[in-house]
Amino acid sequence: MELQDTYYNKAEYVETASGNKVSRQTVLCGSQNIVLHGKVIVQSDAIIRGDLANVKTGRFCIISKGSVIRPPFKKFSKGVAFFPLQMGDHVFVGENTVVNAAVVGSYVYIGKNVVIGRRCVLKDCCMIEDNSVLPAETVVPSFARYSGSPARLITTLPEAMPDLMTEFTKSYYQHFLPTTVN
Amino acid sequence: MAYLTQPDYVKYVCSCGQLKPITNLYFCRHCLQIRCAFCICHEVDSHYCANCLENMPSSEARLKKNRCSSCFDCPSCFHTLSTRATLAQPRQSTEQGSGDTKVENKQPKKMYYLSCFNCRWTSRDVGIPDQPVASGGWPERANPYATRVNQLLDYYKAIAQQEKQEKLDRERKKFAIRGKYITLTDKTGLTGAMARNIAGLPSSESSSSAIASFTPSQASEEVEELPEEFYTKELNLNQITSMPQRLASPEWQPTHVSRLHPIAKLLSVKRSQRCRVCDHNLTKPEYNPGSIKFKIELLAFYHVPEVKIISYEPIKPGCTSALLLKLTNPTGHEMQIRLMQPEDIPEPEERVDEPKSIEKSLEKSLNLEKDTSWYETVKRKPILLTECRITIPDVTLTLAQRDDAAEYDDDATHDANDIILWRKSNKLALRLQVVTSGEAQAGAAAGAVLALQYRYRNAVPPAAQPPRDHTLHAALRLHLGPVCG
Amino acid sequence: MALYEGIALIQEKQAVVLDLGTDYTKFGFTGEAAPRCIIRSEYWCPSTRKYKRVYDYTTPEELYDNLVHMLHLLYFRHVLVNPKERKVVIVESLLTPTLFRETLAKVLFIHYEVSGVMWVDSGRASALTLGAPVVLVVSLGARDAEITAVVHGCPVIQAIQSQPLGARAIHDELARILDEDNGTELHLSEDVLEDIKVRACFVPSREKAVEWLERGVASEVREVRGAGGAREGGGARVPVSRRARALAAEPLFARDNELASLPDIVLQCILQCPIDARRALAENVLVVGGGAALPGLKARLAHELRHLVTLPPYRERLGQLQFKFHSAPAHDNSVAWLGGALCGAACGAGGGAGAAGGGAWAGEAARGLARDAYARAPRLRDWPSLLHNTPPHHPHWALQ
Amino acid sequence: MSHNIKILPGATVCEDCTLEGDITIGGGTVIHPRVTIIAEGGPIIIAEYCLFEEYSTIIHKKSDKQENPPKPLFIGAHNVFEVGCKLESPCGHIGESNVFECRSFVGVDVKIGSGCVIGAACSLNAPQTLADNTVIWGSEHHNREALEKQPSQMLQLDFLSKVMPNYHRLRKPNVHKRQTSRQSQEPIKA
Repeated sequence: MELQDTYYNKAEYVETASGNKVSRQTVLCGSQNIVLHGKVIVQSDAIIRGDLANVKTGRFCIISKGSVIRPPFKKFSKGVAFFPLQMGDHVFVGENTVVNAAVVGSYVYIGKNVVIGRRCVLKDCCMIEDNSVLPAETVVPSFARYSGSPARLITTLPEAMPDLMTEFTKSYYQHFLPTTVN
Repeated sequence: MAYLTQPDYVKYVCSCGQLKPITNLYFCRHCLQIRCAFCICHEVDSHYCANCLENMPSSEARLKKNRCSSCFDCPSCFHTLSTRATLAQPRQSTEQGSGDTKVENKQPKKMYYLSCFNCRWTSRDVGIPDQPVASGGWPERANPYATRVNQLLDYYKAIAQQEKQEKLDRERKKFAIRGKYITLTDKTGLTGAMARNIAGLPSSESSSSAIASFTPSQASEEVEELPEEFYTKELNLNQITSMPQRLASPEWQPTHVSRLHPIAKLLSVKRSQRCRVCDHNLTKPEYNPGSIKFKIELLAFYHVPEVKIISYEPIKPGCTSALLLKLTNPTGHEMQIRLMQPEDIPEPEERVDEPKSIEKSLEKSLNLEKDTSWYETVKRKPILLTECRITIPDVTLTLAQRDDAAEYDDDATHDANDIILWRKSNKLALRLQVVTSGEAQAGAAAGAVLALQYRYRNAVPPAAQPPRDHTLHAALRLHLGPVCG
Repeated sequence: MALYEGIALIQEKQAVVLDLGTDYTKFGFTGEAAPRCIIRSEYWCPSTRKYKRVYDYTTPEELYDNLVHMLHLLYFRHVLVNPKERKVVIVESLLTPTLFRETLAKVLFIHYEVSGVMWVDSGRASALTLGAPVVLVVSLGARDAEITAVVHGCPVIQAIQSQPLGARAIHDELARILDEDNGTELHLSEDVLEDIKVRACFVPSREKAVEWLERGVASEVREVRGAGGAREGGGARVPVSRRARALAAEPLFARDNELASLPDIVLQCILQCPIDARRALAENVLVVGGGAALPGLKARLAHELRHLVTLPPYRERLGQLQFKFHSAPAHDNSVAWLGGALCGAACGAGGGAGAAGGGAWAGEAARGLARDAYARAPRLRDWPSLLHNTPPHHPHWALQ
Repeated sequence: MSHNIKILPGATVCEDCTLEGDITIGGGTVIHPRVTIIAEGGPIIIAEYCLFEEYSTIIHKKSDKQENPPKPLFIGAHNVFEVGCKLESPCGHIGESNVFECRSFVGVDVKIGSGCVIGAACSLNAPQTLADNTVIWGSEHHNREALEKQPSQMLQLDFLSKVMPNYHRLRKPNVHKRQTSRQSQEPIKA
């Protein structure tokens, strides 16, 4: 099925010069450390913790409602350090999902109510299904589809995944429209 | 993406008869046919570890039983184990009275152990000593039955050898010794030879040492009785392994958690896929495990016009509903498309093949797998009978080529046409009518079928020839939700 | 000849051994001591978004598809080799339905293009792991208990016994007891029941069982609250009573007029064997199959057998028998697999199991089949068929 | 509802969180933004060095058989409440050094010892008692006993208490050392 239009309240969203659409109802801590690379949508009640470490996303990412993007920490013998969190292009993060990953590649689909544990590495072209839990330090290889708690590989993804994700995130952006009335 | 998160609303008919969404289909440029994972040949391309993303040559992978040498899985919950470092104070040895220990010894040493972040199992739980190096060095266990199995192997190999020798001799002498259980023992000559050996029949003189030194298993009157603790002791379920935990290491199958050992991680493979009919590759991945690129990638998604449902009116028995479809031309060439009913697809005419060279036909006759029996076995008759019928407009639609540079910013052009709703670069939306028969049961799944006839330009080798245009067909089935009452 | 053989040996790809059980599939290489993987006989079906069991089928086509998917999983996710041009050893029960055998052969030869298939029956395979001449194989599978007498490498076909006394029988009884104890229908899944069985259940000795069946299980046996996965919604655990722990396996030993309990069918198998083999069979019992791993089961079977031979109708004919037990060099669930692996390795060295059409190992061709032979005549040898059981010099052949 | 929030010196409490009722927050504890702590059924007392991450929710629920005066909910030292976890007043007492992983849920009738780990997205509703060092994980609520207690998060808390004031508006500690001793809370013994 073709994606339907999603409408948002124009007053609620800020649109930047590079086309990012960010809700005012988000918590962007340490916004100087957050780089959204253009045409990124951050929906209401999302939290991005730039205060802990740098957070970078690529183009055409979608951060859905209530999700938390949080750089992971690691303990060393001398103290703790928070690692920067990098996200590639065309990444979808579903509602109420917690992302503690170190790296999220490009063309990644993360469903809703997912927990991505600390320092996980999600390679390009992978998919985490709704309600899954990835324990800390999991590496998800390309073209893998993970599901469950703890999440396991259930099947592989079609080879056309990059195009599917590109089309999906682009058309999501395209169909993410301000309400004309009110 | 909708293909992955939603049910498959549009399924194409593969040349083998299976119904699959377009993302799961391949397109063989050489046969000009749609193929699917079911009717193509899969091959192991390269081995790699999905955790450390290191390639392993196939020969090494075989040697290491397809297991990574540096990554381990948790034996308790099967999550990947992480290596953790601790600082260990060098043990104060008891005889250290003289006090002339070297200075380095007092320095705390870095020691490593394996730990699971999911269930908090650590290699210390089962008493595996910490290692001085970060990777490797973990104790390996041998299969407790390995020696006996090797004895058996040697024994049977020797028997097989002997049997063969005997057979040869017998053929030479034109004289056969026939035993008592003639027909059945002959079925596995192996056991026949064994029987002869046991019966003390004159076997060949060349009985090797493996046969002579072999001792068959001895049965005993004693059977291991149930330990008393089952009757009286408190059962701590956390101490007994579950079935998945046991089966994760088939060689040991521990029953007690204290016997759980880290499991070396199983490698993964990259697969290449091949058309069975013409033996050409359909996909071939790049060698690098981290790469998502393909050297060859003949997907239907890139060659066959894509049909998506935009929306439809609820299907009611005996009524006509509107159906909006989106057509996309994924190729780099302009494409003409006609819609038709699947039954109107012309039978594929016997392709007048190019005159085959003698070598080729010889190859064919030698290759038994290339005969037609294969397709007869695999071929399925797709169910294309539906209660709904799409009214097919008699128009030829022209779709522009795919243009990656064109962003979505150009506005859709609205054609005045009553069939075409809008056009956007290589896409167009169609408005069609679906007529549902009066016999459709309310609540049943409604489906409609459609066929596409499209002009496909094959711009691929043989390079000497100019690109050729072909008229191809694709049948597909649309799922239109349940029939409304 | 010798030179060619050497080359053949090097070129020979290690064959794979497949034991496709109802619940668990064992898969690995010939010549190895244990299977590479023991996984559930099921695969992920993307369209229904569920795991689908290989043995759940209604049409031959569905079975074909199931087998294609299962083998794909085994080859490309677990053993990681190309199926093409590689030989396969199939370990199967002698009672496998023809449809299943033929579909599996079709999938292997036609879909996966394997170069040869050799069939080994599980009874004989299990016996091979001992190297003993006469073995009575008691195999406790997921569904059925099968008793096969193997006498000098040959299963005594008329004596084969089979009863639905496998793991399922224990699971059903366990579910019944748990429902009764809790006063409600718990609808525990097969996985949960298996988990409770594996972690909490045991088989008591004969005297204790007799006593407990009458007067209830002694209070020394502890109750447990739930096994790992056995939880109701929200994390509460199912209590497992001492009765459920101790008596879940009783249906295997419950005697009735049909004489269909596990010890009964063992004795009947012996009875139906040639008289000169009976003593040897009783003295060479091998208990295999996943069900045999239940603590105390083998001991209990021994008690029951020794008790039963003193009763009619066995006393007169079998009364003198001594029962002795073997233990195979493998875990209970992979004994038959190991036999297949040994057989495959030995025959591979002997010139190729699939080398049909004459040659040094012609005898083996009776059970092994090469791909070209299959392409000519896609028919498998089967013991109920006279075509395959008639000796080559039988006058019947002259009539044709 | 009375709003009586006591924040002890050394605690880092973000402005952007919901604190309702009688709540005492021990020294060294860090509360991230968007945390909800509601003490409607009685006071909530949080010991030292606890960590509350975003969207974690602690509710001391009103119950029918409420004692009078209402029993407080003690949360021992070194507990970690990860993003999106929810705790509904489990029987008045929580031990030390537990980890409530992301999006976990602990219902009213669950007693929790010390050193436990409630795995991500696990949901415990039914009445039960978790022994010390229990680890629960996965959709099937597998559990095992860990060898040792979970390591403390002191280093992380140190880091956060240094960094957070640079980026967040914080609530000021409003209780001085002397007053703490007067209250004499038993679980606070680090």
